[in-house]
Amino acid sequence: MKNASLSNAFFTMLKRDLTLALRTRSEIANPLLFFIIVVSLFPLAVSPEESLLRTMAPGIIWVAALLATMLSLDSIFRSDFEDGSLEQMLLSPQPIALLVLGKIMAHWLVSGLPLILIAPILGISLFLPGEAMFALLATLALGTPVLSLVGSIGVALTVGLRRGGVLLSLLVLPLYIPVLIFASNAIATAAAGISIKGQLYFLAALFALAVTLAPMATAAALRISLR
Amino acid sequence: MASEYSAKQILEVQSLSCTREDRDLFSGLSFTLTPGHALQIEGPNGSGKTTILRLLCGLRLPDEGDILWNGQSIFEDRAEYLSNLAYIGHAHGVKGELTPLENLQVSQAMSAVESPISADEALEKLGLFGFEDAPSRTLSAGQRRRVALARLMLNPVPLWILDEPFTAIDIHGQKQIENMITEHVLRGGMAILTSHHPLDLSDDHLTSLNLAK
Amino acid sequence: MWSFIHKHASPKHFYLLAERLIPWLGWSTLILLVVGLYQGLIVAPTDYQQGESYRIIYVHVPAAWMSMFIYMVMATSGAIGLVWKIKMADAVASSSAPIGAAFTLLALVTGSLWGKPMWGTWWVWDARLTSELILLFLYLGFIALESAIEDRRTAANACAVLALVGVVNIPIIHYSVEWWNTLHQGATVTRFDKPAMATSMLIPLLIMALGFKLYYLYAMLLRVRVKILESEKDTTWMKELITGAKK
Amino acid sequence: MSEFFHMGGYAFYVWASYGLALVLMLWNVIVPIQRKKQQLTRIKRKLRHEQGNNPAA
Repeated sequence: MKNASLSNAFFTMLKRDLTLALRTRSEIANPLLFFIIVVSLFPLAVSPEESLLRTMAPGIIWVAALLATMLSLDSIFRSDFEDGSLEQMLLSPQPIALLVLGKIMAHWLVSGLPLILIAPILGISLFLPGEAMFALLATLALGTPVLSLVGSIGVALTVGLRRGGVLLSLLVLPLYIPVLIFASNAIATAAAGISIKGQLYFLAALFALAVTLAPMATAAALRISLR
Repeated sequence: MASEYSAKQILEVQSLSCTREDRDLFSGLSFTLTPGHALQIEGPNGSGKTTILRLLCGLRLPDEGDILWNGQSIFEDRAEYLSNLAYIGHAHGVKGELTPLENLQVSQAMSAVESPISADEALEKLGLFGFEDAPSRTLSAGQRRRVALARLMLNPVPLWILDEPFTAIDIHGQKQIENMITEHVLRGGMAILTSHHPLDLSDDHLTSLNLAK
Repeated sequence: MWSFIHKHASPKHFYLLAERLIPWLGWSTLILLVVGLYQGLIVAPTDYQQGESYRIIYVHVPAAWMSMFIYMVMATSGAIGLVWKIKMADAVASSSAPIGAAFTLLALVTGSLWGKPMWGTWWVWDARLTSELILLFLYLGFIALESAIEDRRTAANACAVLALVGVVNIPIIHYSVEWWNTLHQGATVTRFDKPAMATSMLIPLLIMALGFKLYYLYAMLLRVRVKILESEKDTTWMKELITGAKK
Repeated sequence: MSEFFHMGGYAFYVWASYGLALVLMLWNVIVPIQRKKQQLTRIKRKLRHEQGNNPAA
C-alpha cells in the first residue's frame, strides 16, 4: 500500500464528504442554529441578570456545543449506510480507520468549526469577560474534535438501527463528561484571570487519545453493524 | 487471449453454512471458482442469495465453514483479498449528490489498482456519454447502476461479485452488461452473480447454483 | 491450547459445568451473606461518630466495588468474544450487565441513604457518588444497545466494542470527577469518608465483599444457563438432556 | 431486640438500604430461574410437538 495512495484515499474521502455536506446546506446550518437557540434559551429560562449569566456562561456554551455536535453526528454514516457506499468503503483495501478519520474530519469542519466561529458572539451575549474569550476558543478548538471522534464510535454502533438517535445520546454523552468538565472549568478559571495551562494540557491529551483510538474503534463498530 | 490474471487466484468455499434468526439459510455449501469461470446463483426471494454474496465479500462471518483466496482465509488478510475483489450490491453506493465522475474518482481512490482507462472512457463504455457532469440524482435508476458498473472498468480486479446487476437496466443496456461479464470471464476473470438473466457462456465457463430448498 | 479452550467454551460443556456449580455457589453465597450480616449488624461495634448509620457501609461499599468489577468483567469477556469469537464469552458479558447495573443502582441509593442522616440532604455531588452515577449511565447504554439490535451475535459484538470504549473512559471519567470535586470542595469538608475501620468493623466488610462476588458468579451463571437454553434449543444434545432428565 | 431494630434512630435508613439490597439481589436470582422454567416448558412442548407428528423419528 504505497503511502501516496493512503494519503490520496484520506483526502479524497475528506473532499467527498465536504462536497456532500456543502451541497446539502441544511446539514451545516441546523447544528449551528440549534447551538444559537439553545444558548439563548438560558437567559430566558434563568434570568437576564448579568452576574448570574457570566458565571453560567462557560457551562451553557459547552453544554449547547455538546448537544449540537450530538445532533449532527448522525450525518456521518447515515446516508452512506442507506445508499450502500458505506459497504463500498468497508470493502476497500485501504485501511478503514483512515477513511473513517477522513469522514470524521469532514464532520468536524462542517459542525465543529462553525461552533467555534460563532461561540465568541454568544459569549458576549452571556457577558463573558474578555480574558475568557481565548479560553473559550482554545477549549472549543481542542474539545470539539474529541466530540466528533468519540461520537463517531457511538454513531457507528447505532447506524444499523432504525431509531438509533436517542440511544446514541445515551451511549455518547457519558463519554463526553471529561471534556465538558475540563473545558467549562478552563473558561471559568480564565474569567477569574488564573492560568489554564493545566486544563488545556488535559484537553490536548484527550484529543491525542481520541484521534489515535477512536477511528479504530469506529472501524470495528462499522464492520460489526454492517454484518 | 492470455489471461491477464495469474492462474493461482482461486476462490475456494468450504462447507459454508449460515443461519438467520435461527432458520438456517444453507449449510455445507462448497465450491471452487477458478479463473475463467462464472457462478450464477439463483433461488426464490429470501433464500439467502444476497447473504451468500455478503459472506463471500467477507462483510459477514459464516456460522461454519471458511472461504479461501489463494489458499488463505479471506478473514485473515483482508486487504489482500479486497484488492482483488469488486462488489456491487443491490444498493450500489452511487451518491446522488455527486456527479458520475466524482463518484468514480472516489471509488478509484479507494481501490489499490492503477486504472488502465480514464473515468470518462469508463463512463462512455457504459453508455453514459454526456452525463458525466450531471448530479447522479438527475439520472435514471438504470443509469445510476451503470455508473456503479463503470467502476469495474475503471478498477480491473479478477473477482467480480454482483448482486442482481441487470435490475432497472433496459434491454440494450442488459446486452452491454452481459458482454462485459462474458468478456471479463473469457479474459480469465471470475464472476459470481445473482440473477435469472441467461448468460451466453458455455458450460465449462459457467456453473449455476440453485438455492431453492 | 486452543482446542482445550474451545472445547470447554462450547455451550454444552459450559451448561453442564454451570449446572454443577450453581447449587454450590448458591449455598455458599447464602452462608457468607448471613455470616456477614450477622457480623456487620450485630457483632460490629457502634461507630462513635456516625452511630448505627455507618452499618449501611456493609452493603454500600461491596456494591460499589462490584459495580466496577463487573464492568471490567464485561469488557474482558466482550473482548474475548469479539477477538476469539467464543459465544460463551458474549453470554457472560450480556448476563453480567443487569447484575452490574443493579449493584450500581444499589450503591447509589445506599450512598444517598447513608448521606441523608449525616448532611441532611438526599444527594451530594460527591466524587465517588458522581462517578457511580456515570457508571450507571454506561451500564444503561450497554443494556439499551443490546436490546436495540436484533441479531444476537451482532448485538454481543457491538456491546463488546462499547464496553471496551467504556472501560478506557472509566479511569478518565473517575480522574476528571475527582479533580472537579476537589475544585468545588469549598471549606466544609463534606468528604464522604468511611469511618476509621477497626478490625472488628473491617471483617464483616470483607465477608460481605466475598459474598457479593460469589453472588455475582451465581446470578450470572443462572442467566448464562437461560441464554444457552434459548440459543441451543434446537441442538440434539439439548434435546437429549431434556428428554433424558425427565425431572 | 427492639433496640436492634431501632438502629440508634437510623432504623429507616439502615433497613431501607438492606431492604433494597435484598430486593435487587433476589430479583436478579428469581428472574433467571423463572425464565429457565418457561424456556424448559417451551422446549418440551416443541419436542412433544415434533414427536407428535413423526413418532417414528
